[in-house]
Amino acid sequence: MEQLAELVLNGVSSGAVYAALALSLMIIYQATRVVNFAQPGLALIAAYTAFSVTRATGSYWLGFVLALVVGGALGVLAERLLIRPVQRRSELSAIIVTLGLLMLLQGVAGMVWSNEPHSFPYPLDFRGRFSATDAFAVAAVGVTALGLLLLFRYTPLGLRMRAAAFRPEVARMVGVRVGLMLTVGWGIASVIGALAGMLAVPPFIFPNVLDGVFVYGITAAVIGGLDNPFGAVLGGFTLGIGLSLVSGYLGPELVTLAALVIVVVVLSLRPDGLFTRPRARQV
Amino acid sequence: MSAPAPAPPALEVHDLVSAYGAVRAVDGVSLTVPAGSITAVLGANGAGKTTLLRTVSGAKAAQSGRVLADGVELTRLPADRVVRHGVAHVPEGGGVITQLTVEENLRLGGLWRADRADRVRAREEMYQLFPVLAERRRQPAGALSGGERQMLAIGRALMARPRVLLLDEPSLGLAPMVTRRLLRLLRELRDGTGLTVVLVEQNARGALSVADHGFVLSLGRVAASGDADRLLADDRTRHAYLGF
Amino acid sequence: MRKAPPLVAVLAAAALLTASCTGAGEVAEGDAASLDVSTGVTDDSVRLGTHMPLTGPAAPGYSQISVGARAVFDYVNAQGGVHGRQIEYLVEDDGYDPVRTVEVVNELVLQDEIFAMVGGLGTPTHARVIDFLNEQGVPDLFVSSGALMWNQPDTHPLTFGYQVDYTREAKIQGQYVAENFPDASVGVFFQNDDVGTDTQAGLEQYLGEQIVVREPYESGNTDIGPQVSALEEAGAEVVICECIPTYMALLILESQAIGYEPQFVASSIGADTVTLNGLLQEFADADGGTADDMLDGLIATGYLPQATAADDPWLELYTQIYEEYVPEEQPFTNTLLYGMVQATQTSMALMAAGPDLTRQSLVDALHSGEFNGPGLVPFSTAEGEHSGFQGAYVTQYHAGGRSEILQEPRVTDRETGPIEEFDFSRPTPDEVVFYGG
Amino acid sequence: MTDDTARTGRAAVLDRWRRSPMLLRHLAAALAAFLGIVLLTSVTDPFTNLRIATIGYHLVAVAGLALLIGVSGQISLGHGAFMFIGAYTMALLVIHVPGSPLWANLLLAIAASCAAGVAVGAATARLHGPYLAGATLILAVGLPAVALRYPEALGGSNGLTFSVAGTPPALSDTVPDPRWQSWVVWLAVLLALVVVANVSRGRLGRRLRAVRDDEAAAALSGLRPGRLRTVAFVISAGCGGLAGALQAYLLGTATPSSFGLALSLSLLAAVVLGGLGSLWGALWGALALVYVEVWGHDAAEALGLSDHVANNLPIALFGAALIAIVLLWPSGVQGGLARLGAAVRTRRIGPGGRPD
Repeated sequence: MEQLAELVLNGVSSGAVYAALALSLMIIYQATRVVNFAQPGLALIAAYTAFSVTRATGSYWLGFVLALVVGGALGVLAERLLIRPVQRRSELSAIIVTLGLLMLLQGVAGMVWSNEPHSFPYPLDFRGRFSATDAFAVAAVGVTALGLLLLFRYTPLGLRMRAAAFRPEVARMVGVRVGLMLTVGWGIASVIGALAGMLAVPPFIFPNVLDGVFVYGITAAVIGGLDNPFGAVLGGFTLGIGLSLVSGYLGPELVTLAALVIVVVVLSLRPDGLFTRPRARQV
Repeated sequence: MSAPAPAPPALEVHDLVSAYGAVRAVDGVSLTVPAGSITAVLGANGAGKTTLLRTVSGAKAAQSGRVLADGVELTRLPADRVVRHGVAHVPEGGGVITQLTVEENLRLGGLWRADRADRVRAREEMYQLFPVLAERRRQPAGALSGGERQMLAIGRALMARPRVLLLDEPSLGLAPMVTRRLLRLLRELRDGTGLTVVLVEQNARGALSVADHGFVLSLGRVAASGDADRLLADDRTRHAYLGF
Repeated sequence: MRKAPPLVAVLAAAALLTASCTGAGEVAEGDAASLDVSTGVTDDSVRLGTHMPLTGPAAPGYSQISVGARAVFDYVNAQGGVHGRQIEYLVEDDGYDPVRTVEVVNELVLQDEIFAMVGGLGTPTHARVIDFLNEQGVPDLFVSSGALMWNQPDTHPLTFGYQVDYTREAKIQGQYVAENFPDASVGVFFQNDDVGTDTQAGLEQYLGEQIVVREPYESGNTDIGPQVSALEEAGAEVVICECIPTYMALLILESQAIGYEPQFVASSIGADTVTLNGLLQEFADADGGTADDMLDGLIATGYLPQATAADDPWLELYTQIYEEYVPEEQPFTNTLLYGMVQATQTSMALMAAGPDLTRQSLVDALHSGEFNGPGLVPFSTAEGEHSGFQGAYVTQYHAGGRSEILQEPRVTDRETGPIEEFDFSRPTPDEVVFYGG
Repeated sequence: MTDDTARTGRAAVLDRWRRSPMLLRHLAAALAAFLGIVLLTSVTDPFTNLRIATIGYHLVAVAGLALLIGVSGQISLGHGAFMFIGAYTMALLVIHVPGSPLWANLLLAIAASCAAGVAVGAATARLHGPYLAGATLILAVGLPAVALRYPEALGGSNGLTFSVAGTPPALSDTVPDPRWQSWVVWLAVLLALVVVANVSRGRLGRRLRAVRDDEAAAALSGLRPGRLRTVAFVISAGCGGLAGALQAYLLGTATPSSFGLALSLSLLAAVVLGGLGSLWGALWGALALVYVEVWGHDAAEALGLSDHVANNLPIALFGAALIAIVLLWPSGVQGGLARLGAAVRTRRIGPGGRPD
């Protein structure tokens, strides 16, 4: 019984990270219909920025804030310079561009910071069954999801962003600056991605550190459904807890296989994810 | 200030050309729409009516030619700028965003305007104008019927308090009775607020019954134009282009 | 004449089809390649090659080895090289992916025409190329892995092991724990590949009943929370970590996180305290101590001197070389030192092979010569015994960088043979010839 | 012989060529290509032979994926998984049934991956967009873990080691192993490409394109989109399996870590880099997979860069190349070359040439 509780708690803290990444993927998908493979690359550069800043100044939180800023700025640049030119082309073009960006960023990170792992601090104390750091992660993700919900549901900006995502041409006709909205979407998503990176990286940072987390982030987004923030968050926690239980009871070698099984089962029952509302039939 | 120049027309189009690849869907169209009028743009399927509206509103880029509203050059502006100059476009089918609620759709129409209080006022006016929308304000727009969607689309466009309203086939797919109500409403709006309406229609008889003027397009060019009554009375034009 | 080329293709295709009717797995014994060649050797140079993960998920840590080796070769070259030959050292990145290992080793052997392979890294990776290297007659020196398969002189006469193999080292660990913690419950945390299986074969011999829990980890999955919980739950008072430094550090951190404080025992591959210190530098132990305090009391086995050891004549030399030839950002770690020692012993072998360098003369030199020196245990390259280092010592780390020898080096075999003390006089750098003419 | 008769002669040959049955045409082209490979490998050194063979098995994997994406419009991020299946099938057969001939092993590897393709294709036929991408992505990551689950049979994370028969004894004096292996690889690859080309140009290809372009219309005209998609998936899975089996044959290795996410994603990248819609595109993609890395390495060496920079230059270059190609040459290298070719031709014909 105690083991069960421990595994669940362990799953909750890794689930928070998956949820954050899933959120960021969801926003970009909602805004531009692109699955952003560059997300781990953007988050990686953000985290390395935090690493350098923290080493130089000794302040974790200064690094943290700058990581979010750099992450967001990179997202904005990526949208403007790379995604916009291919936006009107096939889904594949955008995937490939983001993939290329991922490779480029990982390569650049290796060039600048080397492939050796460096020590990377936790935001708060990491000790305890459910440590301050774990609580921070869960709270940060919860606040983010709630904030997104409020943003999308109740603010003019959110309304514009949704309109731009659903029907860009119509949105333009009612005065929405669609391009700006897409850029804002990428910016917000990349800030959240950077947050996910800051939560996922510790204790060590190296260029491939986010690869696995990213795969689970996509998995979480897919099983949760790319429709609303709660789907992504619930998908993240479901996956985190599920995989922790598999690792604890069945063995760590089965974790990736279990993720595959979960995806297959979920998608064969609900092809649009667990928490997507059944689609309104469009006439 | 010297003697006041005559007020410029609400909308002027000069030699407009708009193409899809090599196909010139609009091929040198010129027209003038007086302020406060209802103007019908008629023609068969594929005559270039929709492209004309889309090019005027900036949804599509023009190859050449000019578009002016109240004397202000709109030619190179994208759609989101054009609407800020008082030209609102209701696309074919209305373009309601089905995933948003009725109220969200409506609010969207006025969001670009800075005057918050007037945005709220405009919304209340729309609910008065279309009481059925008020009843269903919390429902997703996807749940509305065809006629209700048209009302929502028009209401959303009016939220911008435009001077010119471009309407693309509002009667498409609607029951005749609903269409008649819609057209009557346009007339009332024009009479009440001085709104200028450009109405693209395949239903020429219905459109001409409310319009002041009409233009007939054929293969991207203006084939005939004139007062609505005259066009209605002109058998040749009716038979050649309007099919009734 | 015009018809001829298509005919060739048809014939080739036909030959392929007929040939492909024989079993794909029925491998004919090829003739051994001649060793009386000096491929890759000129009057003033000798070309060596290696494959290591320099990028990708497995690169962390290992990429330091070639840096250390290169520094020693640079030093040797600066002293005039070996028999007047400058050592050229080609390092190919294989990303720890066997597919790429095969490709880069082919490139080294067939295109770059290296004289010998030195220190190819990894079990799954190097296992794919030992057949090829032996067929091609390329001496395959000092494989950077503790797997047992490098020591097979009958089937792979040109492959020479280097590290003390995982089973030997684990036997020495097992015996030490059994003797010094006779009543403790023991947990094993191991990498789920040959490191895990080979070490457990050794631990079993001494700790059979004492081991209460075995927890594997998959390299690449850094979430080891469930395993550490299981170790604690099983009440393991001694945890033997058969893992690489990253996972040693993760184990220490994760244990700290849940307030679990067993006695850790690390094997040589994971006990690089400088690297561990670097990995843990941002973290403090429960009492607010530094990373160094977290490592305090760590017991480890080893066969090379520790990078932090004092009063070691070889380390004095290596420190000099480090300061002169290693780029600034690289810390002086055990891993770096590992590459240095490997390169030193390679240079010793090249010196022993004499001025008329052929592959045969190198193999003969390896079989007849002694290559003791930097290592603290005897090193075997004798005919019929290509195992490399023969045993290990046990040490304990104390915060502040001091390592204390708990048990002098002992040797054993990889089967069930006894663990024995031995008589060994370790030569100093002055007594060893690894450059000159 | 005057210019004119030469031209009519060539036209006649071309005409006859176009009218001959498609399969025959493709077989003849494959034979010509095989001849080219035999010649090429005969004049190059063993290491280049090996590289040529490496390009071969990458080519068939890329071509299979290109068929799936270009013709049926589905995106798979998990094609490495099928290579995994092919490689392990080959490995297990070589180890446990050493008497089984190579062609039988290859066929069995294809069969095994096709079977997996049926399962995956049927499961994913209903998925679209990101859901298909996510599901195939996790397939690429998850499936190789099977090897970890059954370490006795599949070798765990260290994978399987084995040796494969080289040049037959009769030829072993004249043909070095790598050359022989590259012939075997390319023969199998070219035969598979004939199948792919026939499918893509033939009736099945037309139907697949119809479903890709307008699913509803295709369904109305009596096609069954779900089933057609699955068929496309199976064919491309078979290509992946063959590629994996050939890799195992060539390199004597099957290890889970070789079939990770990076492999699947680079296959996809190669498809786009080369250009969809033609086998030439697949060839450019396969070449890029092998050579961008090599060039990056050489460039780093030539520039004398520091270790960190040099080690990471190839991957950064590949990423940058990918972005540049998609932005500048949307239809890939093949599309870009075709455009260049057309430009050159019109210039040669001059302004008097026939207008479009």
